[in-house]
Amino acid sequence: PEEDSGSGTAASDFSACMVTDLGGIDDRSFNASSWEGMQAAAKSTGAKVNYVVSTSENDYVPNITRLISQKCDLIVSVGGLMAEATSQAAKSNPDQKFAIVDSSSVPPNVYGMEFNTAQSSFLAGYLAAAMSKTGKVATFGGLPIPPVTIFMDGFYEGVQYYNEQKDKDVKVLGWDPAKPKSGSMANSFNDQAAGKRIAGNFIQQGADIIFPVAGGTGLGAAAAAQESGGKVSAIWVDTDGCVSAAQYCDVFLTSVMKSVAKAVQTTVETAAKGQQLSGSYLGTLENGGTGLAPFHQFEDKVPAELKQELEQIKQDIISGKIKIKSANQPKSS
Amino acid sequence: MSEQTAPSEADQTVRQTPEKERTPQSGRLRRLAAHVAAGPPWVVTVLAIALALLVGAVLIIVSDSEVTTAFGYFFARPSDALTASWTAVSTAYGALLKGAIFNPGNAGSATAALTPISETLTEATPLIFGGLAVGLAFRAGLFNIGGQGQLIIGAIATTWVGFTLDAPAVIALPAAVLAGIAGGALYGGLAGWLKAGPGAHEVIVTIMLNYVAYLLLGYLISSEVFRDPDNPQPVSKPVAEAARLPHLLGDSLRVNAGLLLAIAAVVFTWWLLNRSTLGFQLRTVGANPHAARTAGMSVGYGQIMAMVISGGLMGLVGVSQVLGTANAHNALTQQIDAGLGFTAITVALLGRASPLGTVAAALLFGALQAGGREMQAAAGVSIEIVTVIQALIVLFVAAPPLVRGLFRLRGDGGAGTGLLAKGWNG
Amino acid sequence: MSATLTPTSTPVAGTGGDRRHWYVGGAMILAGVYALVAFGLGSRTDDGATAVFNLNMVGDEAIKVPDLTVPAGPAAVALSLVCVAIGVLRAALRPSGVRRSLGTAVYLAAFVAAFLVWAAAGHNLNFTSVLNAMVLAATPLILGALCGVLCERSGVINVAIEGQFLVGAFCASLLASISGSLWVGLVAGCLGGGLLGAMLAVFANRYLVQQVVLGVVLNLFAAGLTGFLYERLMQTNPDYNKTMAFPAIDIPGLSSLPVVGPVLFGQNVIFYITVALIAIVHIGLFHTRWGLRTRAVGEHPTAADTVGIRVVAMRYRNVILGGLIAGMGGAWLTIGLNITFNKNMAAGQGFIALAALIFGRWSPLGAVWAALLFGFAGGVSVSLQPLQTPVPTAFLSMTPYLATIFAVAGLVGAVRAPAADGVPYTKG
Amino acid sequence: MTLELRGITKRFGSLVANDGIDLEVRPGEIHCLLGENGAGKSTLMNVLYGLYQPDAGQILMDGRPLTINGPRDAIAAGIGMVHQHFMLIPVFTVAENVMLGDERTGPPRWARSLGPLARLGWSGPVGWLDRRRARRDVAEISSRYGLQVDPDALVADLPVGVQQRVEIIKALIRDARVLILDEPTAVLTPQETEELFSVMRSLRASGRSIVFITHKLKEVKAVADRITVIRRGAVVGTAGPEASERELAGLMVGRDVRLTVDKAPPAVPEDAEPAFQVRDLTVLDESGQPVVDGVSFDIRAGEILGIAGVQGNGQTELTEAILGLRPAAGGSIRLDGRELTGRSPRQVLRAGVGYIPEDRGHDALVADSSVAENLVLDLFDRPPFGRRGSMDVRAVRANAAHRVEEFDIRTSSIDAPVGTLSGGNQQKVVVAREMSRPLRLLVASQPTRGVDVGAMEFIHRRIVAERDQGRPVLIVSTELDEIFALADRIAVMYRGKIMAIVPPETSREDIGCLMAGTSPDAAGPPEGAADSQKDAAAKDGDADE
Ligand SMILES: Nc1ncnc2c1ncn2[C@@H]1O[C@H](COP(=O)(O)OP(=O)(O)OP(=O)(O)O)[C@@H](O)[C@H]1O
Ligand SMILES: Nc1ncnc2c1ncn2[C@@H]1O[C@H](COP(=O)(O)OP(=O)(O)OP(=O)(O)O)[C@@H](O)[C@H]1O
Ligand SMILES: [Mg+2]
Ligand SMILES: [Mg+2]
Repeated sequence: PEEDSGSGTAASDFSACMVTDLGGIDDRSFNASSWEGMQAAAKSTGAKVNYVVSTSENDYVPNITRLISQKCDLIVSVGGLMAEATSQAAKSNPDQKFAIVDSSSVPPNVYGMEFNTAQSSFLAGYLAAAMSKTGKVATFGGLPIPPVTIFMDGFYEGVQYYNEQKDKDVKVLGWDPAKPKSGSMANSFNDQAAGKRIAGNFIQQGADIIFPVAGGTGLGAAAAAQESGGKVSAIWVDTDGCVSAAQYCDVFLTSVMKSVAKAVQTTVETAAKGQQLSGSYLGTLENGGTGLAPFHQFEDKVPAELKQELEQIKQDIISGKIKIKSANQPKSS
Repeated sequence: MSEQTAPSEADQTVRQTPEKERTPQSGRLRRLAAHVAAGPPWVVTVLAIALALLVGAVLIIVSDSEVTTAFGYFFARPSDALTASWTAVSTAYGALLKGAIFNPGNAGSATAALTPISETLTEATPLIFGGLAVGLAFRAGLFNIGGQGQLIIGAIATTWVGFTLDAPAVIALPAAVLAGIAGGALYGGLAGWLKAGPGAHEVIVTIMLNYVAYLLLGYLISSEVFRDPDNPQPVSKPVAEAARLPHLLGDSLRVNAGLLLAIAAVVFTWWLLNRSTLGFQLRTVGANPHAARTAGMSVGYGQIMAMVISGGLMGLVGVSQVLGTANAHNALTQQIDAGLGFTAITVALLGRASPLGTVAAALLFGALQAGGREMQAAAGVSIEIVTVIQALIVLFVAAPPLVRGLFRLRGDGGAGTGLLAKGWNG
Repeated sequence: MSATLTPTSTPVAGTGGDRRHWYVGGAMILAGVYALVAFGLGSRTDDGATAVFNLNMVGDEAIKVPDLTVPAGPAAVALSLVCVAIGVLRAALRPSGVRRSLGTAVYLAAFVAAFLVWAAAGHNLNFTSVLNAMVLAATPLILGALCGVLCERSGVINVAIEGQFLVGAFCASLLASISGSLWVGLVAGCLGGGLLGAMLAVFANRYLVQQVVLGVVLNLFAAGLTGFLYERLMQTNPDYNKTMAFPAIDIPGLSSLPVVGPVLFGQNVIFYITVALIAIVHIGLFHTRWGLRTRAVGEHPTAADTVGIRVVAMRYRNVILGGLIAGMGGAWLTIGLNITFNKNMAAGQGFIALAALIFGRWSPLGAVWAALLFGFAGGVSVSLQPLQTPVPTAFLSMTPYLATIFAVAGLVGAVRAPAADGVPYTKG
Repeated sequence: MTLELRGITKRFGSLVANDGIDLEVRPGEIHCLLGENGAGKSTLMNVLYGLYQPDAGQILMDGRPLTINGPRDAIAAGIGMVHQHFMLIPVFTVAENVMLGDERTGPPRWARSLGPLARLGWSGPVGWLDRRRARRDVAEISSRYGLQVDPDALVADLPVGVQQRVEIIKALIRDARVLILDEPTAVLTPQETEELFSVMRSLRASGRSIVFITHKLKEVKAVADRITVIRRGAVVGTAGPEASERELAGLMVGRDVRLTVDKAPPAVPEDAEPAFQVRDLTVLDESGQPVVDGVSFDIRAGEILGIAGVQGNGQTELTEAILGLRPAAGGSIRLDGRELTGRSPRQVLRAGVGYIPEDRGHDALVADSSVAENLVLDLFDRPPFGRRGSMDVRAVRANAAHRVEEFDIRTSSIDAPVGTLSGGNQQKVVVAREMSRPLRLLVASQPTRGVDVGAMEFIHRRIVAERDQGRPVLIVSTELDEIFALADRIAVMYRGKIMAIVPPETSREDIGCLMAGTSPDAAGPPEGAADSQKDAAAKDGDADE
């Protein structure tokens, strides 16, 4: 809906419009983050922003078309599933500016935003392995697709790195990059009950840290962790869980952030200022496009030593000393 | 054969009905008014739509924050509340009309002016196939709630042929379409066979088959055979350019050759039901299976054929989803069904399971869908309201006495949807 | 001219009662042989792998039962042979009645056990946790099926359980969040389901709308309405949609029993109400005046009318009562599971509840068993995911649906609904 | 207790089923309501019992007006009714059926022994069923009036005669002072009918009144104290039991009836080869019990075999087996030397069998389809109606116009749904369809059920015409009059067997005995009874003299 941005710095007649993916505007994941970024940009530039929801894939094309006819200056589509619809629209409307979250750019008038979250997930894996008391950590996905499994790959590699460094044998339940077919998947991004079932099962298998990569489905995992009464914790994904799902903050060890909001905000701001958007954006540990969130309630429980190790690993990844193998990483452009 | 022996006494038993009193015919208008007041089906349908839109308006009002604020001081300044309500509703429904039929603001170019109509027709296309499918099964006494599954299997088949077959359009397109029909028909036929043979109720079986198809689809789109290696998303390889349904009115309007297929399907279904021996058999099996059997028809065969054809028509929904302009990929995705298998049921109900009624119902629902998007984009009213309105229309149409009662029409208490789907034992 | 009790059902197509034993027995043998080859003699079990079944829930430190460790290969072979043997007996002896049901039950148990042994070979599987997942998944199905029992036993087909779940879940979450009281939420959830039940009752009994169709339309209506209100109310204000849940209550003594303790005696209050409702509906239906009348109205409403029973009133009452129960099933989905409301969150469970009702032949206890079976299949498919079985997740998730198809198509035999189910009652 | 109906009028749409009917039932009398099928008898009683609300009129009890809004009011006023179509729930036991609506409730036995638990509210709307007391009450009534039943039997398992007893017990247990029996004898053998009459007499002796509905004159004369005759919804006369059958019949049908059809003796040589042969035919029901049990008979071309018997003795199953609608468990069916056993209904019809099923609404017609379509229901895919998958609508309509004319079907249009036609005209549609193609055999079950006299004569004449053209005809009817009017030979069925095949001159009483399963000693079995029926069938050709 139309969001008037009364308190903008400069009343601008720039308008940015967003098309959500099927998760809807409050998926506590990339749709929500993108919208957050849109709103932030509205505040800072006075641009008008609004969004339309897609309730089925049939909505992608007409939603984009409708926004074009509404004369939006920038159309932001959220999610790689919309890549095709966006690039087709871009091709037939070469003067219209587009941006897309979670996809690289194909036509020149589309600005792609991608995130190498394997890097931050690697940190999360290392952290989880170090924090686990039972020697078992777990992860599951929403669907077996690269934007999801990239997190799981990074997480897995981080745990393996910890095992190598410390000569330990922490196990990862739910994901093995070598056997992607039998990874744990909820087959949904908004089925909390499924998330709870899967997490409950991991807990019963002995895992005490769970990393759900499944949008809203993950809330069920957080609920399961909360019910364990402090024995199990979770690592949230995409956003800082203590902000987007504050009711579960006490179980979030940290979050693997994918700074969609930031990227979208910058994109809209750049466009609103009339500057050229070209190529695409790749969020990394280096540029802050992805990273670990603060530990919040675990601040005191994470040993200082471990924090240092994490900082070191981060530098090593940035410098290329640690190579992440995941095949799902965006091909850097 | 034998001598004509009508007994003369029998003539006396024919009761003489008194001549109908002739009402003075004072103008067409009065006759029309009398006709409307009698509440024939079309009037009931129109009123049902009005009533559903009314309920929708109430929902828009009560859930609009500005309006509810204005109602907060209703007694101080009632005009505010009323104005706010009026604004909320008129903006929303105005946008609905603009999105579905014509937007005066966009009348500049022919393309822009035609866009709403093109959108409506594009949305209506799969609904026509689906409505025909469900309606045909209804006529044979079967409730095909398995459209979701059939259209998914149809879509899988059409996609597979679409990306494997490397041929010119004259071959590729028909082959892909036929594959979709065959996929849906087989899957529908499976439910029909389970009904005709072991006697498993089609409602339960088709619901279960929906889940199976959905899970199978999820498996396939991430399998080696289907998965598009160039796409990070769980999307199949796109079908070849040659196998896609061409646009009818230029590339910027979405209406495509699927509409022509839909018209062909309507003609075919009408012929099948009204002019073919198979259709006669299906209708008889649906209306009275005992009489059908006594007359030498095979009830099981009729049920299987009905589900095969119904499934084939549902397969065409999958075809139009993949080969048409609904999805930019022209490929399989997890949500390829877009809920059309269920919407089709409401279309068939509103269309009273007749081919022409189905077309009208599909156009109406297509318009609501297309307009609903505009309503969402321009007036910020959630598109979910369209589902509510669709459900209410069907509910009211199915209960003519309710509508007649509310509008004080005389009516004859005539049948609602008049559909033949039976209970569990039927 | 003549008065005869018309046979209540004349099957249109003859059912080959004789050949059925052959088909079923043959299918059982085939599946047994398959189990033997795939589970017993396959590569997963051949090198002396053992399957470990944990019987303690993590977190329940009080109870300790030793893990069950079985040699996977021999166990799977033995269990598969049991399956084959039962199949042979079924085809050869053509058992009927209790013996046939018993045979089928043992067969299923052995087959599933063989599968589990195979799947767990070289790994460990927490069996108690599978049972717990089964109970959690089965609870809403049981409530939905009990709703179905009430409606359909009195002659109104209820396909709208799915919609009742949605409305119940929505109302429960909304009212619990606003009032801060879970009990208010629970009551609201029930009332929400009851409201949809009332709509079903009015349109079915007063406007004589074909009931299967009506249910489908009501489901759409409920999905649209809750989706719309969710977007307009809850999305803009998360305070209307908080995570809240009834705490688990351990029944003293019983909850520390091994295996069944935590599963049956350590759940929250909605679960205990569900258990009570199973008993109440079963006893009510078969041992009380209300039950006798309910069944009469569903079997032969005219006969019930002639002895002074108010058929339509009875139907209204039972359909609304059923709605209240289904609404509670909806409440379970939010405030029973500690989950916030989400669009379409019932995710087809209402239809599964309907399947459980039919699978259970319209009897409350039968429906409970069927619901547990579905719950078990769901629990197992989740638990097997981390065991790295070669079966893709999608196919594991299909099992409950395929099982239902097999059940309605053959194993259970011809199931018959109450004779007047779905037939509106009108008098001259 | 005197019950009076004054000016009762009941309409169904435009049809006036009851037209200002007055009726008085005095205490302790058996009042007979006599009328043809469709005269409005059941409607009137349903009004009295509260199932229908009258459009006009009044019900008085002992002179005071009585409002009856539903059966519960009628029951409270002491009215009981045994419906024409039994109102029993097949899956309930006898005791459950009897107590339904008037349930016995109380604490269960285990609670009774627990002291304080026994005082809980065990009765009330959700009261605990006291099955023992229900059983005891049933046993008590059944022994008091000699109505033998087992309270624990499932109703579905009981023969109709016993079901009727359950219905009577249901009324008596509610202490009905006025008992309505709607055509109770239609399903009974002559012997069972006699037993029912003695029960009725003993009820009368206990001061109850009985309204007895029938259209069988002999029964009226046997039990009635007073008689009211209804025709076309109106009372056309009252009489005492002394009125002659002829007078009553005249009142009932409004003119002299002559239920004989003019027909010549069969024009077939008596030693002619049988055109249609049934040998040792056995048909099983759903539970595997034989319902047709080793039946054999022959029909020669140009001959009508009538099958008499009380409803439910396997006649339906016999005809359905001939048509291939039910599998035969044994035996053979041959038409003109060709085997029909094991053929599908379609093949049987194609072999030239015409079939008029007993329940036209259920088995023969599609109510919502047009008259024209119903007239081609079994020929729709044959030229000229159907060719290569498509139908010629013009041919279908032309056929309909021709048949409507030929068979005098009264319909507003050939496009009218057949369900809007009157019963008699619906039956004519079935007859027209089945006789419109060349036949080799005609099987007609209850060909004139629920049909008025004019249509009945017409249909009978058409059936005889088929015979006269040299076709074998099989008629099944539960109306002895119809059998006597049509049959050249009569086979009597009882419990799935053919008791005997007798000539049409056999007396009513003898056939009544056979229908009840006893062989009439006096008449001397012309062809033996059940044990020798195979021989009988084999040589019945010469038995006709
Ligand atoms: N519920 C109804 N709706 C419409 N017409 C009805 C209904 N019940 C009876 N009729 C019609 O009313 C007339 C009288 O029917 P009724 O059943 O009272 O006859 P009857 O005298 O009992 O005949 P029978 O001897 O066949 O039982 C018939 O024409 C019948 O078709
Ligand atoms: N549902 C209906 N719609 C329209 N007309 C009807 C309907 N039912 C009956 N009729 C008409 O009402 C008239 C009386 O019907 P009814 O069934 O009472 O005939 P009937 O006197 O019993 O004759 P029959 O002895 O042939 O059964 C017929 O002309 C019939 O066509
Ligand atoms: Mg009658
Ligand atoms: Mg009649």
